[in-house]
Amino acid sequence: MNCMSCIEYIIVGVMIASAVLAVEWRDLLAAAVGMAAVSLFASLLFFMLQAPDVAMTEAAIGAALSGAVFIFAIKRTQRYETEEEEKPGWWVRW
Amino acid sequence: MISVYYFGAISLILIGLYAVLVKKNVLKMLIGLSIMETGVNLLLVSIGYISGRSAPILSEGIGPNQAVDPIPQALVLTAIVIGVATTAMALSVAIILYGKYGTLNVEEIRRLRG
Amino acid sequence: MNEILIILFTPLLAGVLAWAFDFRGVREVIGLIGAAVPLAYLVKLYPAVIEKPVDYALTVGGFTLQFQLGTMSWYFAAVASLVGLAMAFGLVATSRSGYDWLFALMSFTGVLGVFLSQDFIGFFLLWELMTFASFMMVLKRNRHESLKYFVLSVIGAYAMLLAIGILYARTGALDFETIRQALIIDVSLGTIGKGETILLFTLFLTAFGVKAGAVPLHVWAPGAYSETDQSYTAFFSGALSKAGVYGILLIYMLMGYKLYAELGTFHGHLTFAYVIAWIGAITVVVASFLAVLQEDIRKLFAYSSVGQVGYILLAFGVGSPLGFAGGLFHVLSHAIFKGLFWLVTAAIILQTGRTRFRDMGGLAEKMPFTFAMGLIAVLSLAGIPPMAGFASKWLIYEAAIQAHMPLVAGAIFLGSGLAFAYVVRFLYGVWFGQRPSELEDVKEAPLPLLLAMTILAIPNLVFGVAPGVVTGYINRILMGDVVGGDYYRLVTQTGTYNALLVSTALVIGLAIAGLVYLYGAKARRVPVTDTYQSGNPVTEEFNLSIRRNFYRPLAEALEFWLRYSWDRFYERLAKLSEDFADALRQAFYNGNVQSYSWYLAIVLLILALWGVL
Amino acid sequence: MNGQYASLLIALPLLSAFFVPLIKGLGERGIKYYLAVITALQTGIAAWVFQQVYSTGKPIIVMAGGWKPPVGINLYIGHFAALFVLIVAVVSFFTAVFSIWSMKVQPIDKYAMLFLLLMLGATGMIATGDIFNLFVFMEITAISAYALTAYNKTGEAAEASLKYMILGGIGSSFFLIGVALIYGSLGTLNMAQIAQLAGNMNPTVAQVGLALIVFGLAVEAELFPLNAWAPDAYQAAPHAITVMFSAFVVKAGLYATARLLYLMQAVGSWHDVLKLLVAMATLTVVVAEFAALRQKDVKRMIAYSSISQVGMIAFALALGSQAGVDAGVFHMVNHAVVKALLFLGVGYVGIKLGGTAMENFQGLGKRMPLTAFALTIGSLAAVGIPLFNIFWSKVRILIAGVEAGYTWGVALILGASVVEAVYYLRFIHAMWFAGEGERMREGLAISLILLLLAALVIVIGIYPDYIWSLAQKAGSDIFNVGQYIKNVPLMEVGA
Amino acid sequence: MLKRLLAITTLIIIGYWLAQGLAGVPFGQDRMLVGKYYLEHVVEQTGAVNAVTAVVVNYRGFDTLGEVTVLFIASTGVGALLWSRKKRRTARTEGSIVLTTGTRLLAPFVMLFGVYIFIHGHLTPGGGFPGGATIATAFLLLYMAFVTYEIPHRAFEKIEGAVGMTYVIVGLIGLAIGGYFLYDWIWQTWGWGHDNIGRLFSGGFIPIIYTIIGIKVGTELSGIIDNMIKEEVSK
Repeated sequence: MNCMSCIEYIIVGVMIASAVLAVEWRDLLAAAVGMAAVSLFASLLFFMLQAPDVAMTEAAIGAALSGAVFIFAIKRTQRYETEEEEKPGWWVRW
Repeated sequence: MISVYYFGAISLILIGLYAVLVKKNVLKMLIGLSIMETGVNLLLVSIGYISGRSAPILSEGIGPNQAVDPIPQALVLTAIVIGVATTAMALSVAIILYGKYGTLNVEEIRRLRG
Repeated sequence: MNEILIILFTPLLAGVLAWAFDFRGVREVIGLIGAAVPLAYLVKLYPAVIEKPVDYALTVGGFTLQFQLGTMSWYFAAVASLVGLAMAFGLVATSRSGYDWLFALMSFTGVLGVFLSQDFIGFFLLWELMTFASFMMVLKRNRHESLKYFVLSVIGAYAMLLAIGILYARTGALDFETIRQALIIDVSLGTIGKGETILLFTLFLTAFGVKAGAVPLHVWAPGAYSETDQSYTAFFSGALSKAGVYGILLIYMLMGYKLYAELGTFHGHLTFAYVIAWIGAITVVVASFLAVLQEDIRKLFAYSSVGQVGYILLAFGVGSPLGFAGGLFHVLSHAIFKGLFWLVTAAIILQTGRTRFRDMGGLAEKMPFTFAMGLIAVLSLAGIPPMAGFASKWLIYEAAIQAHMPLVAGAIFLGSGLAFAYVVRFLYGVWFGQRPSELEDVKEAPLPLLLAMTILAIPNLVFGVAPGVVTGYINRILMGDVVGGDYYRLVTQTGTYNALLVSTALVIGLAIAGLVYLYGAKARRVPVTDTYQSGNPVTEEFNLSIRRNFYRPLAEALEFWLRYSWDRFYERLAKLSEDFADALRQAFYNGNVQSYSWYLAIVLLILALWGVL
Repeated sequence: MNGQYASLLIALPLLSAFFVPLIKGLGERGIKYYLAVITALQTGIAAWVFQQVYSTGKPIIVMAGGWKPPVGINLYIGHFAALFVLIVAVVSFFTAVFSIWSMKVQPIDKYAMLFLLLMLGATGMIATGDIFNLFVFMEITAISAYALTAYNKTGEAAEASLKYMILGGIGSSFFLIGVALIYGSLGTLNMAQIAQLAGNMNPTVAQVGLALIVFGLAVEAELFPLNAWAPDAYQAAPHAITVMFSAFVVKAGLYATARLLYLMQAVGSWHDVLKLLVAMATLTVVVAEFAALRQKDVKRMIAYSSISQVGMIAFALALGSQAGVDAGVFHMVNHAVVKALLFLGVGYVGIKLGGTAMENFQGLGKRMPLTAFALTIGSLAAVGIPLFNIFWSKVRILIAGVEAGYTWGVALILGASVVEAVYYLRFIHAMWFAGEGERMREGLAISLILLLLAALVIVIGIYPDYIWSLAQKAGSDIFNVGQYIKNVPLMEVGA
Repeated sequence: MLKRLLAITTLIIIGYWLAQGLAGVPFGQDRMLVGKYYLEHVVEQTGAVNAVTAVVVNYRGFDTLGEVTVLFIASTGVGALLWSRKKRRTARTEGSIVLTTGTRLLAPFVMLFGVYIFIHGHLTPGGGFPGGATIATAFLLLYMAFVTYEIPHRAFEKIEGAVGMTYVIVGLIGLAIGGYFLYDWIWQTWGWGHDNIGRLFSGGFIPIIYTIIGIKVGTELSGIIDNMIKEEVSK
């Protein structure tokens, strides 16, 4: 295992971690940032996969703009995910 | 053993789908969709990758046999733009929804049913 | 232009025109012409048909629709056209809208088409058209009854379609002749197994049973027959229900040998025919009992009609040539006497606006011609010589006895007795007795209606006195000397019926009675009140006059059986499925997008499991 | 004219959609009329293409950029595409005329753009011969459909749009994964070449790829249980848009499903996929019919009915026999006509009487007899009464179904059709024999459209031969993959 | 909790299935078919050095047209959904002095950089989409820094439309000149720039298209931002 693949593993690991965090954080603002981070790490991976065009596009559109749009939307709606009460019930609702 | 890129891509897809399946907040579901799209893009690019080759820019003495497949990259460019378009649309719908329903909890957004 | 095409589509065209030019006078003229043309052409084609069948083929939508006017189709078509013409005259008097004309004539086309079709696509198409048109006639009056009728009919039609599809898949053909031959060959090949044969038989039986009103698929009939224009009911009950009967014949023609080969015999009878016979017998008994208990004349005749069609099924179920002869004869006689009955009912309802026995009485003086017609119908239905009804019933009875089916014959007997019971009530309750004061101003029915009745009454008398005319033709259909004798005499292996002799005797008897009536003791006029209660005072709880709960004791005796009603069973089934539908959609389309995404995930999971495993 | 001019089918809507912002000054009416004019032009082009294809009997292959197929993207306007592009254009024209009168919600200019792009998307989906291009056009269709669903900006509209978006988003993501897998194993995106090479694919990849593609498209094609978005979207979208959804947006999805399915015939697990699709289609019919049974909202009821009909089309297309595909295409045409008629009529009543609840339809025969008449014709046709167009295609489908050995499926579909008859006939009863009302004025243009469509229903019902011959040609266009591969002028690429 | 467990199990099975499928497409191997053709012929056929750009704009130009359309739909759709007669910005806190000054200084350069990216799309990585996005980022920066800043959205809308039309018209010119829609008439018919491959003035219509795309993407994305950021003002 050379150092290049070390970096790959690390980036993929961090990307997955930020994805999990983006999904699990209750603060939507943080989640949006987490999502942008996923995009950012993905764009790094794109770069490593010899796709510089895609990397640039992902960084500019996927990370920056899509994150910004999310943040505006959060600003216009609500910032925190409401507490999920686990009410027992019909199977489709849970 | 599958490659780490494939692993990462599939993980992103699944995590995104997980958010859609479990999280009740609309924005969270949209974040999930967005992550899913990123995963798909990653998958596409990894499929086009060829070990030991460089980017498909044929200047500087890189010949046709030394470059990776350009098509998946072109496709991913399109897919990214489509992804952001969908996200923007979805978010504006979410804004309207919040205005009309006062909530973003999908369990309460169900006037249309049956 | 081909004659068959004219016969088929003139009524439809006339109907559309009558509907488009919906002005008083215009629509009636167009409609009458449309209804008269088929009969005229059928009469014109009679010599040709006797020689050899007249064919016509039409290509629509990639299907070839074949029509053929053979001896049997001619017979059925002629019966339908006769009743159809009468219906048209009736409609002139009873209907006020182009809507009725459109759909009445559309169903006329449908019925003719069913009789003339020689392939299943045309058959199904026109079958559906007929069902739909008759449904629309009912829908206008009563949504519930019409839907009941339609749902059952559509279930039948779709059962037929399924059967057609299976036959097509197995034989690769849609026309009757090829299918018939393919099925005969298939007996030795055996590509269609026993299970599939039974399935086909059941499907066809369901399809035709619904139209014929066989128990337990009869529940639509009372409602549908009563909740429409009564002139139309003459056709509905007289001709349209014959389509089901025709279908049963079709089963014999197409699948008879195959069914025999697969199912074998039972006590010396064809097993499948035995089933049909018993369905017929049960229909006769159940419907006749129910008819007796009705308080509404429309309902009474509706059940009676179901019962009479049961006779035909029973006759066909006997499976012998004589049985077919009887059944075919009864097709004619039922069409003419029941058509006549419904026209009489139409006249009564048109003039009085009443439908229940309790509101009627003493109409014979006010509507003498209608009464005379009603009398003919009653005599014919009750099977009293010398009417057409007697001849056909006699043949059926002979057939059942000859085939050693005593129980079935018993059903015929029982049915006849019950028929007598209810027509007597009709005869007395409506025409004689005390007239309610509201009915003092009732007038004779309008001329078109009287004409319509006459059209149907004459055959009743003619074919009653000369039944040999009909049996002669039936012999031609069955290609053998099934019923012997001449015009006035019917001869079978076990008996002879001389209609002329009987009629002469009857005429003489009537003459004597008339003389006695005229010159005998002077009749005393007494007020007719309910004085026959054996001295007991009449109370409202147990008022058993002829117009009110006359057969209530019978109902009480049958209480146990009356608790089970197919009608209620179906209603409950319908309710249940509607509730199920509601529950289903509330559970599935529950409005939560997360559940919806779960559905997607589940499909993916299924795909994944399918891929992984 | 050169066949390449068929690319105007794509270019014209695009150009005119981009032109809308520049003519915003014309005002609302101006833009609406502009919309009608453009759709009329599109109809003209489509008619020309149709005439070309059917008179020569050869498909038009539009090669974008002048590159031969596997290198460049080609449009394949064969018999099916020519027929359906025409239908798309005609229905769009009708809807545009209907919109002139019916659309009141601001901003109209944006509506016009989205409208044109929805039309474009469906046209492209039907015409394209490249699998990724199909994805792009699918997204164009889908995203403009999302926007148009929410266009009324009510809570319900936004809710429906959200549902559509989430499900559509999942579907399209998985579709793209499928495309990625197929590309990964074959190295090409051209449909004809995929069909050519499909047999050489690694069976696992082929199976997963095919399954994912069918899954993604089935969401668009409204197959059970992936169709949960559909009734909501149909109900909440502006009336004009619902017409388009039912008449051709779904059809485009169905067509894409069928096309890709038959192209991948050589794949090992193909028959299993077919079986799965047949099961899904049958369930679609049954569940949708049951769901429609007790609806109080007519638009939703017809939406469910539309879904069930779509299920029937999918059933026919998934039979895997020539007869089935022909019947399915025939049904597509008929269904487009009938559902356009029904949704236009219902939308008209909905605007005129302020809602599409069943109560509004009581006594419609007395208030708006022409509309009620047209709706009645449509309903009767939908039930499958003879002498109306759907009868023929339904019979064809069912016979093809039994022939292919799916007797159980046919039985279930027939059972569901009984339910369909019940609710449509209740609807007819409500219109004609219940309720009272004053006679209202009915708009000339819309009455004309409705009567035209109703006449079409009856004409096809009485004389189905012409459309049936078209459907047969179009059906063999889908079914006969060998011919398809031969028609596309593939060039040799690579080793 | 049950739901989560179920979800995770389901997803793991789906993931395993996908991985199984992907195992048939091993990572890092050369499976190119059409791609190889592109790499071999891209320079002579399109004049672009960057093969991705050539594929995006020229070989698969139809996709790109569709892609532009998708973005256009998104911008239109967002505009339609968040439409109201009166809209205004509602932010109150002005950006800090560092931000405002920095923005003042940077915004023109960011835009310029965006322009650079899309003009050199056929030579270097990048192109219309990232370039346009970069321009939009500049506007985003302006929005962030100044409370009252608004893009001239009417003009932007018109530019969007006009530029989009230009794209289609370029394609139609190709149809008129070369007989094919989106035909690269500059390179193939006129033969301009054959001698300076690898430099700016080459690549046929790719720079033109990428300029169009860049402007379009920039205006559209800024339009989306504008629509998202401004809120309806009551009365």
